[in-house]
Amino acid sequence: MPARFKKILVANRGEIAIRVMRTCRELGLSTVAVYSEADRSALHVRQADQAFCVGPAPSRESYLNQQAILDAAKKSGADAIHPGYGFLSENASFVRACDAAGIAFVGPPASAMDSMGEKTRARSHMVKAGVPVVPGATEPFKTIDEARAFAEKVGFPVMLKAAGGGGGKGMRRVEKMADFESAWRAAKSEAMSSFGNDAVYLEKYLDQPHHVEIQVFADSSGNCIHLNERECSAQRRHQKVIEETPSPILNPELRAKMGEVAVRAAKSVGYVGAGTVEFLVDSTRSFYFLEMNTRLQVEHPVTEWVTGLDLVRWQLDVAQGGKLPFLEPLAPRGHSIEARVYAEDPAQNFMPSPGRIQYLRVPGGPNVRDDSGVFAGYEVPRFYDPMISKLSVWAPTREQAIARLERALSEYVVKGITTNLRYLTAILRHPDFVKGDYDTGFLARAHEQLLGKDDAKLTEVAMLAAAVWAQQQQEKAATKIASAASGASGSMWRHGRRR
Amino acid sequence: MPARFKKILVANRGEIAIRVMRTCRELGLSTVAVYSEADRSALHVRQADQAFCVGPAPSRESYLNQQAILDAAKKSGADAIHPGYGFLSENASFVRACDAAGIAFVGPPASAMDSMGEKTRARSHMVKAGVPVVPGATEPFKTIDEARAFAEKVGFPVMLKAAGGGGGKGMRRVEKMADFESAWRAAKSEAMSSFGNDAVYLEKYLDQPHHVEIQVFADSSGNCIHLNERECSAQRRHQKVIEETPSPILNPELRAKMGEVAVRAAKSVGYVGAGTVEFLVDSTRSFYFLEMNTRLQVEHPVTEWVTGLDLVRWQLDVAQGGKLPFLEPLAPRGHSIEARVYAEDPAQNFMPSPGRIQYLRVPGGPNVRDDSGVFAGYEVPRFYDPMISKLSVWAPTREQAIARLERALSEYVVKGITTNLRYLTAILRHPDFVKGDYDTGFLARAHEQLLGKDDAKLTEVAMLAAAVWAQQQQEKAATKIASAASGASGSMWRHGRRR
Amino acid sequence: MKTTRWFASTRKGEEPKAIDVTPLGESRYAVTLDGVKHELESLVLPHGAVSLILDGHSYAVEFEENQDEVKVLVKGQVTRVDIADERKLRMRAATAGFSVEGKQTVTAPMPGKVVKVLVKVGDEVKEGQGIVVVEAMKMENELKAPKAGKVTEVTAVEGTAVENGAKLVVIE
Amino acid sequence: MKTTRWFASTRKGEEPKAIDVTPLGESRYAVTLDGVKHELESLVLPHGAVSLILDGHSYAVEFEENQDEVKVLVKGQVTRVDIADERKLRMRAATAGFSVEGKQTVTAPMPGKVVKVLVKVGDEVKEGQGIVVVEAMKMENELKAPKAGKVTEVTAVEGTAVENGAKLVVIE
Repeated sequence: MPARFKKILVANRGEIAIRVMRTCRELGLSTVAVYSEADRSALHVRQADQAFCVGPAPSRESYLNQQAILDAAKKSGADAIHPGYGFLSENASFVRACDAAGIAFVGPPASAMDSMGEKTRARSHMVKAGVPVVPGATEPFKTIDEARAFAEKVGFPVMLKAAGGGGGKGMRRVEKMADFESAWRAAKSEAMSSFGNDAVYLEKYLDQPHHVEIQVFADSSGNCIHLNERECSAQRRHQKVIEETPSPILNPELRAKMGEVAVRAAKSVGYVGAGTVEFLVDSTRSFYFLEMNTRLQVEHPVTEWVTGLDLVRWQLDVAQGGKLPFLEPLAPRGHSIEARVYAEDPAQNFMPSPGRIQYLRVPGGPNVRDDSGVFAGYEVPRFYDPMISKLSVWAPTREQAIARLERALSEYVVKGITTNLRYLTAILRHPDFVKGDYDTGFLARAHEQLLGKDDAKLTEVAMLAAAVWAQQQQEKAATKIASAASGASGSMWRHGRRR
Repeated sequence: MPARFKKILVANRGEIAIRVMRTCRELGLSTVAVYSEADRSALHVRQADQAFCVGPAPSRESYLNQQAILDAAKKSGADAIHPGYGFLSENASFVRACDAAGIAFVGPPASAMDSMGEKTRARSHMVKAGVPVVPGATEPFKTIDEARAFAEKVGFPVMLKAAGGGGGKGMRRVEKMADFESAWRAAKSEAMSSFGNDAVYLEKYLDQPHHVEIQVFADSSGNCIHLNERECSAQRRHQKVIEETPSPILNPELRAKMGEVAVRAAKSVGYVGAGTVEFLVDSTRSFYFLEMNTRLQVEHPVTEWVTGLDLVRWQLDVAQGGKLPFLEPLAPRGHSIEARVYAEDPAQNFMPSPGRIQYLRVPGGPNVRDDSGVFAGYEVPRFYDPMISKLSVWAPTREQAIARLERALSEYVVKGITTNLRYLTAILRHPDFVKGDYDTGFLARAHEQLLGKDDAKLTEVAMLAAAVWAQQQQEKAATKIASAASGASGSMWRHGRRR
Repeated sequence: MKTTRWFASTRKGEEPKAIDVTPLGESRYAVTLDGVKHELESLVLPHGAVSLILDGHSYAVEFEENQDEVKVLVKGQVTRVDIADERKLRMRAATAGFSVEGKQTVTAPMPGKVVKVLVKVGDEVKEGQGIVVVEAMKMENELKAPKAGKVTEVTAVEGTAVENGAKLVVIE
Repeated sequence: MKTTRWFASTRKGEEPKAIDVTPLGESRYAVTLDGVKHELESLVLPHGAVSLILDGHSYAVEFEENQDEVKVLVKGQVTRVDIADERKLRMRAATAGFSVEGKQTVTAPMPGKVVKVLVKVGDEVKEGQGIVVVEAMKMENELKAPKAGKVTEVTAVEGTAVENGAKLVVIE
């Protein structure tokens, strides 16, 4: 494919659409946005050079609407489609549709996606390639009874998982048979709404493992390298909250070993492009293949920080037939941590809090990166993922990176909606996190501590502030009445007094 | 000084006060802000843990008021004062006052400042140390006649310069004797208001040299290293607008040579802390000592980008007696460029445009850094420097860094005041800048080109947008009248109709 | 200057504390709480935030008003302060005990879709028991019973969209 | 739907161009300029910016209104558009030529301090000649004569503060 891309359609929304468009702009490529009716006012629509509506708010009818997206690509004359993450990014049928339409898909070939995208098929492939996997089912269940029988066999706790995609969606841990039905139903319904595919399988639930993943990159000439790991054990409801690299539990030997296995996994399916091989690491530092995400990962910025690379630029290069510029692993430089800022209320069981952002101030200064898809005045819609920003930092050491991220979080101001900003700060200050010794059970175990106790001094400040604030409201009202009585400030206030 | 600092007073305002406080917060140090009456609502007041008013708006009465600042330091119990740049940062008498009060000054000792701070004395010192200097006066002039006679002798054009400080303030190029008096008056008055010292001297004006400066760092144990150069030739009215590192005109040999001379210059005056040795480089790549700035430089972020260091952290370490962590020069990694965002109108001869920022959206994404002291809703006061932000980027190559900075500038939205954002973009796109071949005369020569011509397509878009906008205003008014007539939306609109 | 007494409490049922506020001009006030007098300067910024300087200490404060309650955000901590003057306090005392007893209505805390209704009229529920599952932003959220009691009314219908504040279930 | 004709010009004295605007509902309009018809969707965002989609092309637009003129910011370009409907255009034609002739007043373009007054009453000045130096934000700014003529009035006083728009010098 020696012809160079000129125009890229980004088949996504929110921060990842903005992220991809940023690199496109730096490369001098035109961008095309697609948007649902609920996203007409979204930032990615304005950021793009062209924009097409692809359907109503529900993602099934818009961001998962393959035909509408291909139509927009044809209408705009786009050379390629970048799928971001989620939505159609791991949908092999969409890759085939792009191929058929003569539009490049920025991602792996459909065959590699087939092998890895369906999680159960991936497991069989890995077993064949000699990659260690977590004990579990090799294919989705046709009926709940089949699933129940299997769960009985491997023994509780088990993990129900969507076969069609990752990112914590359609995943449910089940402790006992009594909970099986509701978890099954929830997993299937989330799987359907997230991936358009409600196939669900299950695995033995490893007790409090670490979640460590390896970033891999392959070109179409058969070269494949890894770009180190990301530690993603700070999860709640299987949703990553904080990610970092290097992982505090890896040493160079384990990194090299896991990297080698990840590259072998990718090569075994003829992988091309950016991909992530996720592993569970247990307390003996044995590691098991969990799944491969065949697209750009949410947490890719931490890898960019310590390697100095632009992974989206690499994706576009490789999609145009370019070769990887080097093939030796790159030692990580310094340390990077990312925190996901969500529109949600940690104190209310992380209830999402859509609504209008009344005021926004984003942190800045040395080595702070904000990847966001929102703006002051934006109404966070209730139809999509509640993540509003990824805040990441770099520093020479892990200790300094934690301090820097804490500092950056303290500068973040989001008014109008509830966010998890304070909860994120609490994680960074928790002794287990500071020590670097936390597994996937950490956030659940530490939940009450992370919600935190009020500081008595700040409570006093708040009371004094509120009293003076009430006083000022009263003074303002009095001034209005006084000036209305004297007629000084026009007829509006006279009117106001009577209300 | 083995006792560790616990509390730092930042004797400055705006972005540099924020910059210093960020590092303090990361180090767990408390911060104390000082502010003038015009700055009560400024961001640095809120960012600090404590805040004290030090006088009325004019800097002479507040930010240059040594006694008020020392009083605030004593009252708050600060261990040290960080002066930022400008204001008292190069004032040896203030350093002595701090010493007398037992408060550490984060900067060089008064003796080194004496040697370098007074620009004419610095020149004599450098000549002794074997450092090449630009031909000119060795001390300030007592009278204008003396200055006139000297100008006559070295020959026009000459450069009038404030002896008491740098940063382009109190500097005037004079072409011919007829212009001498007004330039003299302007230089002296700016020098007084900027540095509290109206002493002025003059140098031969080199024709269109490059302005290249070397960052140096020295500890109190006599160690001194350089941290590479910054290219600062993109200047207007001797005010830097865009800075980058590495300089496109340096090779490793010249870098090493200039670095060695800069270190020699610093050592010759017993320098301690962060400093910058400014050189003019002519077309034969000969270089001349211009002056030494004995403080943190505005454009230090580009050095931080390519070295991975936090220079403010280093300043604080060294001020507590810490030794430099390494002594070998550090090869620059990748490329960094900074653009200064000003509240000014390039089309109106760069007239400052103070006023309220109605809306603000700051760029984000990979390797973009915004150092700003403003926020949405802030009123940029008319008393101080009109710089509202420094936007800097990093990329592996110069070409990519330019593309990234252009991309970031395109995301910057500042409503309510006029800024130079478009002018900055025009500089980045100018062929001479792209080639990396620009001297200190570049911006003046290219001025008309940089103001740019309107794009016919965008003008058409603007006309169509304006027509529809007018239509929408009309529709809105009609709706109001209609609903007022029906009484639907309350009495306010009935009132409105009559106005 | 005239001193006004305000009453502030941060927890339901807590005895309110008296705060005396005396204006000193230009956004400055003398405030007394628990017998300690402070000087407080409270500058309201254009976007509604407040820059507070309390005895030389600086705080960036954000307010959100919600009926009688003010949400105060300081250094990441959200404190809900119930603030009242004397007149209001007396009025409240007169109407106290009005809504503590009686039925509890479970409402939709956010717009979304009812995925599952887990109770029917007549069921006895325990405090904290799951009642309704609402899907919003691709996550399912289980609403729990605010108190033990009997379900007297079920308005939620599976598969339907609900707006913020919509009544779902009543428990008595 | 009803079509309205608007007149837009971007330069003083330029013949205004006609733009026909027909509402299509939901912020969408058919617009015709120079005989070419476009489809334009103009969504006004809460902070006053507009997201424009013109024949599928997306533009982030900011507006600032200034008397008769609208400042339109698109992709970094500021275009001052004078926009009028037919009634307004006719009114303007009637009053045209009103302020083109006659005296020119040099006013302070921003608040600051008068540092130097370079002319006195009776001086003949050339267009572009320096008249008054105003200091603001630590920079000195020289105001120049907008046209050649005679100085008839000098209100500026050295060393005094001036507000935005203050009269400094009159030239006839």
